[in-house]
Amino acid sequence: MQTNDHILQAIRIEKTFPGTRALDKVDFHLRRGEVHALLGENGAGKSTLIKCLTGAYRRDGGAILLDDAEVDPRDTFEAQALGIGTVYQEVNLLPNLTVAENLFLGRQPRRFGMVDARAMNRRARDLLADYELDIDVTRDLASYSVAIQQVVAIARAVDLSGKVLILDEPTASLDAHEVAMLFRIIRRLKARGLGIVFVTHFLEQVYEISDRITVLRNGQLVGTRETANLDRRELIAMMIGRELAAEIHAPRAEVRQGPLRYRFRNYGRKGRVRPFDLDVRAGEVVGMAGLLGSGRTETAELLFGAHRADSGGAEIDGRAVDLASPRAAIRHRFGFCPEDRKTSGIIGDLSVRENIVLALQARRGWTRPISRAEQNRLADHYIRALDIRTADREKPIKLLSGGNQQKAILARWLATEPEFLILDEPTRGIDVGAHAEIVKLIEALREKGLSLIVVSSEIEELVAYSTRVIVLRDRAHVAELDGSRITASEIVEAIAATNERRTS
Amino acid sequence: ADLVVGFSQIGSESGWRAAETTLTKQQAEQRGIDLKFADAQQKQENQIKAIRSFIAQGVNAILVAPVVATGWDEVLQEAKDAEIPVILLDRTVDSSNELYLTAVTSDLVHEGNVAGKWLVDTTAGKPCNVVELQGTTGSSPAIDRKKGFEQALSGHDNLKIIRSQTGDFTRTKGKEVMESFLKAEDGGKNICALYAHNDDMAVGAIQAIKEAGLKPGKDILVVSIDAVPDIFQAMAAGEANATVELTPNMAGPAFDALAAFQKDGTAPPKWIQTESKLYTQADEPLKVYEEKKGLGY
Amino acid sequence: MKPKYLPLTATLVIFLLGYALCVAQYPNMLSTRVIGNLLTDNAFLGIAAVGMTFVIISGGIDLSIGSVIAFTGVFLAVVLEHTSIHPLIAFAMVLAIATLFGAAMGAIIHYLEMPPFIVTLAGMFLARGMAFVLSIDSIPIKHPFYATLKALYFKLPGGGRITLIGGLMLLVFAIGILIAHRTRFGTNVYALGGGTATARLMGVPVAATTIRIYALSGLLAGLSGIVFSLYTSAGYSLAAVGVELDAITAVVIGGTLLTGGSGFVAGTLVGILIQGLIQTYITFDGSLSSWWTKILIGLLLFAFILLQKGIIFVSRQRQQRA
Amino acid sequence: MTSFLRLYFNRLLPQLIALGIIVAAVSLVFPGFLNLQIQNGRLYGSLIDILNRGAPVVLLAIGMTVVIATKGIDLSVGAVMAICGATAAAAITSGHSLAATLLITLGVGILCGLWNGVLVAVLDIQPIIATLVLMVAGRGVAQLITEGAILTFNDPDLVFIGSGSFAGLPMPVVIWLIFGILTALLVRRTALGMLIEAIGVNRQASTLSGVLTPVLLIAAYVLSGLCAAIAGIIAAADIRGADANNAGLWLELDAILAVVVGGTSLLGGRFSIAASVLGAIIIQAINTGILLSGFPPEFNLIIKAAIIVFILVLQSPRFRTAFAFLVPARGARNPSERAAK
Ligand SMILES: Nc1ncnc2c1ncn2[C@@H]1O[C@H](COP(=O)(O)OP(=O)(O)OP(=O)(O)O)[C@@H](O)[C@H]1O
Ligand SMILES: Nc1ncnc2c1ncn2[C@@H]1O[C@H](COP(=O)(O)OP(=O)(O)OP(=O)(O)O)[C@@H](O)[C@H]1O
Ligand SMILES: [Mg+2]
Ligand SMILES: [Mg+2]
Repeated sequence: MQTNDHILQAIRIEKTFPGTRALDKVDFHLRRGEVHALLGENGAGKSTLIKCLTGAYRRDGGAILLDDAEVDPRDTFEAQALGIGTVYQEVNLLPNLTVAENLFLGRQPRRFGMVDARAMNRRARDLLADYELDIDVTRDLASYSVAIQQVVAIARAVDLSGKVLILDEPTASLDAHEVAMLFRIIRRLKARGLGIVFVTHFLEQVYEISDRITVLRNGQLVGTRETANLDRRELIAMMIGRELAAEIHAPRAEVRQGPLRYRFRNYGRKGRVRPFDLDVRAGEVVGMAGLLGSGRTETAELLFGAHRADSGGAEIDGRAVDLASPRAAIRHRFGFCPEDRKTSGIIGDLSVRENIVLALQARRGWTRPISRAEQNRLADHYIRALDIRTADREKPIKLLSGGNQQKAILARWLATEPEFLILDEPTRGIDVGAHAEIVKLIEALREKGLSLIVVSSEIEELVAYSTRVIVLRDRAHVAELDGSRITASEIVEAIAATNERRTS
Repeated sequence: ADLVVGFSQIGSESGWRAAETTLTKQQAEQRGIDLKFADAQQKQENQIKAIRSFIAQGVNAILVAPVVATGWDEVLQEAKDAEIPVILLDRTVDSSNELYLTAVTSDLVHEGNVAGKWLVDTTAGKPCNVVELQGTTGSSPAIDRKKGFEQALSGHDNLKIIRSQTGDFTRTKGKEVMESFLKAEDGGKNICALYAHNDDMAVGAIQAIKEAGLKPGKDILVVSIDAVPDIFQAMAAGEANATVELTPNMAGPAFDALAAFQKDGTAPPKWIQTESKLYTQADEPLKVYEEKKGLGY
Repeated sequence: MKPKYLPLTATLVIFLLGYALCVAQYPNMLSTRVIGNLLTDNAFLGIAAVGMTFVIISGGIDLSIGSVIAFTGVFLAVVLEHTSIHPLIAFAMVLAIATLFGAAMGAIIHYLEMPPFIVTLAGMFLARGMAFVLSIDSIPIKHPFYATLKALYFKLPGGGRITLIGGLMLLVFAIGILIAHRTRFGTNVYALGGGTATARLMGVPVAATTIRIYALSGLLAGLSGIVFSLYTSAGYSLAAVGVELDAITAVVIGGTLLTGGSGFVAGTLVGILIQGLIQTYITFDGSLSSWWTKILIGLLLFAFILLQKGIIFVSRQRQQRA
Repeated sequence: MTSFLRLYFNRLLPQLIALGIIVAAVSLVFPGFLNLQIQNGRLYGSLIDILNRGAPVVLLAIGMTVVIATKGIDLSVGAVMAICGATAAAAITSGHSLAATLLITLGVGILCGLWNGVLVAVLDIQPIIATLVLMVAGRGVAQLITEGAILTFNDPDLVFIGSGSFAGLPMPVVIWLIFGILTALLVRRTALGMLIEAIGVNRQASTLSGVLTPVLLIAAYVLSGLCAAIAGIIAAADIRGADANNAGLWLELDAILAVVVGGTSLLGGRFSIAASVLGAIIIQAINTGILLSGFPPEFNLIIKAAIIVFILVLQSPRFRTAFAFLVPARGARNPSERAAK
């Protein structure tokens, strides 16, 4: 193998966090003009490796070679200057700056020493035009959806990457259309000879776009293979260290549904969700499908009382209830895993244990503390049951990898033994193994008689566990599929059909 | 119709100052003067602002109790340009005396001097270690009262200031600092007299002395300045020995001078000095207390 | 209108409303004298508040400015009193010291990862302590150059004046606005306020920016100290106590969030004017005792904040409806 | 249990070391510093003075800790102290019994806290500004009660609170010890502590988890008001008078400093009441040390600033990792990584 077709090489990278050996002498070689998938379970060390490459973390050992010359970026600024553009895992842009400022931060066009805002905005618009995004670039980034933010982050990184582009789970909050667009851009960059590192948990995407695959497990390099020579089963085995029983579930047997328990009539809130009717039975999983920004999250928040409904009413078991606040909803045994786990999910500085017991404790009230022994028991139970990868239960949750944080929040609600569980994108950023486990878990909860509402952008997944699927568009419920009509193509068609109606 | 007079007061940092405000208002009312009162909350910039807005309002005269001596030239000049007479109360400024009508003040150095003289006379040559409670570091009463006291003591080698700390003019700090003086000087056995820059600190210190098991007024002589009512109670109880009066009635003479000036242009002397009267236990402290009690201290 | 301009507009509306009310009661308040005074009297506060605005937008706070103002004044007075150094050189010296002082605090905040509140609190003690050590007396500055500077003003019809320092404040605000919105540094300040960790990942030079922000605040506090010494022709170690709180209040009334990341330098100017207006109103009224003055200032502050909240709330609602 | 104690000890270790250094330094300058004797049936000495004089700041720091844990700050405590001192003096001089006086005063403190809490939790005003309103207006209210004068009283029972002694300790010390222990038990033996920390770290996520955020926020400010009330009573009783102008002046800064010296982050979250109490004692030790040292008062501020910077540098996460061998770094984290996450 010639060395000079390697654009970026990482040699025996080491990184240790207190209690965790995040990277153990990992080698990673990126060729010119290839898309290289970096895979592994949650907490395998992918993000850590990337951060070591770009100087966001100081590595404890090892060397980095860019174009065969040793480099040592001390911070991301230097990495950018070297031509390494990166999209980090969480949407890492500044919500308080405008879209244009985010795109050109640190390299704004200047005239007479002053930032030339007009030129900057024009260039920002041009840049985003490549991504079929026609938005007002002078507005704050925060006013756009996560998806748009993600596209902006990608556009910025691409624009910055002269040699190497690193994408850490860029597609987690994108829908199919946007993913296709991203892939078009990646292919174009690849043709220009850039090296592209691509982290994702969607294996379909790996096979669609990548040339080679490197797999990490528990901070160690498992191996690097040509994508063409690695079949899916083998890849999963490399990632999780064992064979996965059945990755996608066979269509389940006809489920027996319980009694109708939750009735929402004409439920809605001005400016957020158009009033809708919704009935949920015990032992039912209602999937919610729709394009980005179609109002799924807002529906979920409304049902949980995070926003108060201003029309219609809710009934549980035939009795009218007022879901005015999350507390009220929790009293009726609701649970809610929010979509944005960083801002509305985790309590970063608190330990995994405290994060798990929080909701249960809040429901019991402050005067009836859960004893430490009981907390430990609960935490250990769920850490085991959901396979949360953490050094110990006292680790601050913010130090866990993204997927493990998600599982801990799920554990928080399971600990309250809910009867009505609302999950907003529960599998976002979760590895294949855990993905399968969560799908299994949803099934198991349904069989236990829970009612679930699951918002997901992964249609395959919705098909796998939903007993009914609701399709949203423009903040309104527009279609409902059940029984045999729950298939990927039917759902896609329902979304598309409504789309056509929009254009006509 | 009425005479409108603006009064820029420093603030309300002590009981003495409250009494001065009360008396000024009383005096104005007696004379039918419409008094515009502005509290500067201890800030010179606020006083300057207040004087400027008095000028903008077109008052007939301005009273100022300046928080510091420096920095008044410009605003006083503006008042002069607007032909509004300015009278200084309680403290002077270092501007040219052309710029104001008169100053009604006591002499801070003199006050310290009176207190020092009393101590010199009382100790009559016996060796005596003095501890000093200073006012707020940097404030002009603290600087001048220290200076005057030291002047009085100079040449009397029997008197030595062994410790000097700031008590910020407050009772709490006076008590706290005295406690540490007592600890530092052999439980207080080493201290013969206390000089406090104001009565409030003295009152606090007296409590500290008592709590340390000593008798203030006997084991440790107490002399302070201001003559607020509470110190007379202490004197009546034999716990304080002497205080130097700083009268809160500065406005009376000021208004008189103003009236004379406006009637026929009689220019008052540039400095109307108030008396710095010494009170001791011999001056019927209880009677003085009753007199002063109602003045808003 | 863009939602981010709402707080700024709300503040401006409130100021104009308040001013109109004052004028209705005291017609004299419309005079150019009052307007000139509003600028001159608040010049030092305004200049310091510009620095504070940058600090707060970046998510920090600077409690040291009042002490730095006092230190600057005492330093100038001592130098001009005891040496024959020309004031302009003394100005340069003291600005350099104040800037270095700020930079040092910024460096401690960044490199030792200590909260700005505490670092600058220590800075506040230290700067005032230094002033005490230089001199506890208030020292007049009699240098003729001061007189020259003070004689520079622009006369308005009606007896009001735009003085040198009032003009300087406006200039500093203008430059501040340019820096905030038209330089890379300015954007970096906002970026820090949006989240230090994210800003670092996006390649913002966090260390340099933090240090520069506090250096800028120090520099402006120094400049404010010079203005204050011009204003009072003296140096005094007890001067400008609590100015930091006034500055913070002005910044916040001006619509800047203390959590950082959003705000406007121009808003701070309106905040300063609102505070000045409250004070002027109270002096014009002139019937309040010391205590009622304090209570009223507090209540008016509260009323302004409530009004601002109200205006923002109502227009948000309306925007959502639309 | 022993491991629990060890953890606790480790948490307080930096503060204990800092205190030790200061005490050692002061006793070098002033040898009598460590002397303790019994006088009039109570302990007497500089060390006791520190505990006694530190009482107001300790009390304020207790309330401030909880407020800061919710990611707030309470600038009004000094003014509330003044209000409550004035209330107590006014009540006792107008003939109310001690019990009634205390009840009224504590009630006023709670009311002040309620006001702050409502501003922060319900009207959603930023804590610094919300409490600034009461900081400015509160001192005016206090002066309104006393009319600017020092309202003196001689009620022996009330005076006892300030300068009496119980079990050989000055009353203020007894009060803050009991109150501190009660508060610590209240937050740690119930779930309050954890819920408050959760709010401080992530208010939105806590609300979504069903935590009663507004009520707890208000409760934090109420506690702070209550602490200020007790501190105000002690300060007034100590000098037998309510000094509305100066009582508690700038003490809010000392209280915040105490909390930070105690190692609680101003960004909210994890807190320790014991550590804040230690922080307050450290600050008082500095103050008393300066008084005993006999330096001219011009140097007070510089000395204080220097010592504070020194302590904070000792505590700063960077320094701690650099000198991890000095301080047993149980649970210590890598700071740069923490910041980068
Ligand atoms: N700042 C940190 N301090 C301590 N431990 C950390 C820190 N960051 C990451 N870790 C730990 O290092 C390991 C690797 O984490 P990393 O984020 O690299 O995983 P990942 O492969 O990106 O996972 P995911 O797919 O969930 O994003 C995890 O065990 C995590 O808990
Ligand atoms: N393309 C877009 N342009 C402008 N605003 C958008 C767009 N997409 C979403 N939004 C806004 O972002 C918010 C997202 O809505 P919501 O979270 O309910 O949608 P969702 O279906 O859950 O989508 P997501 O998968 O992004 O969570 C809405 O307020 C919407 O107005
Ligand atoms: Mg990751
Ligand atoms: Mg969503």
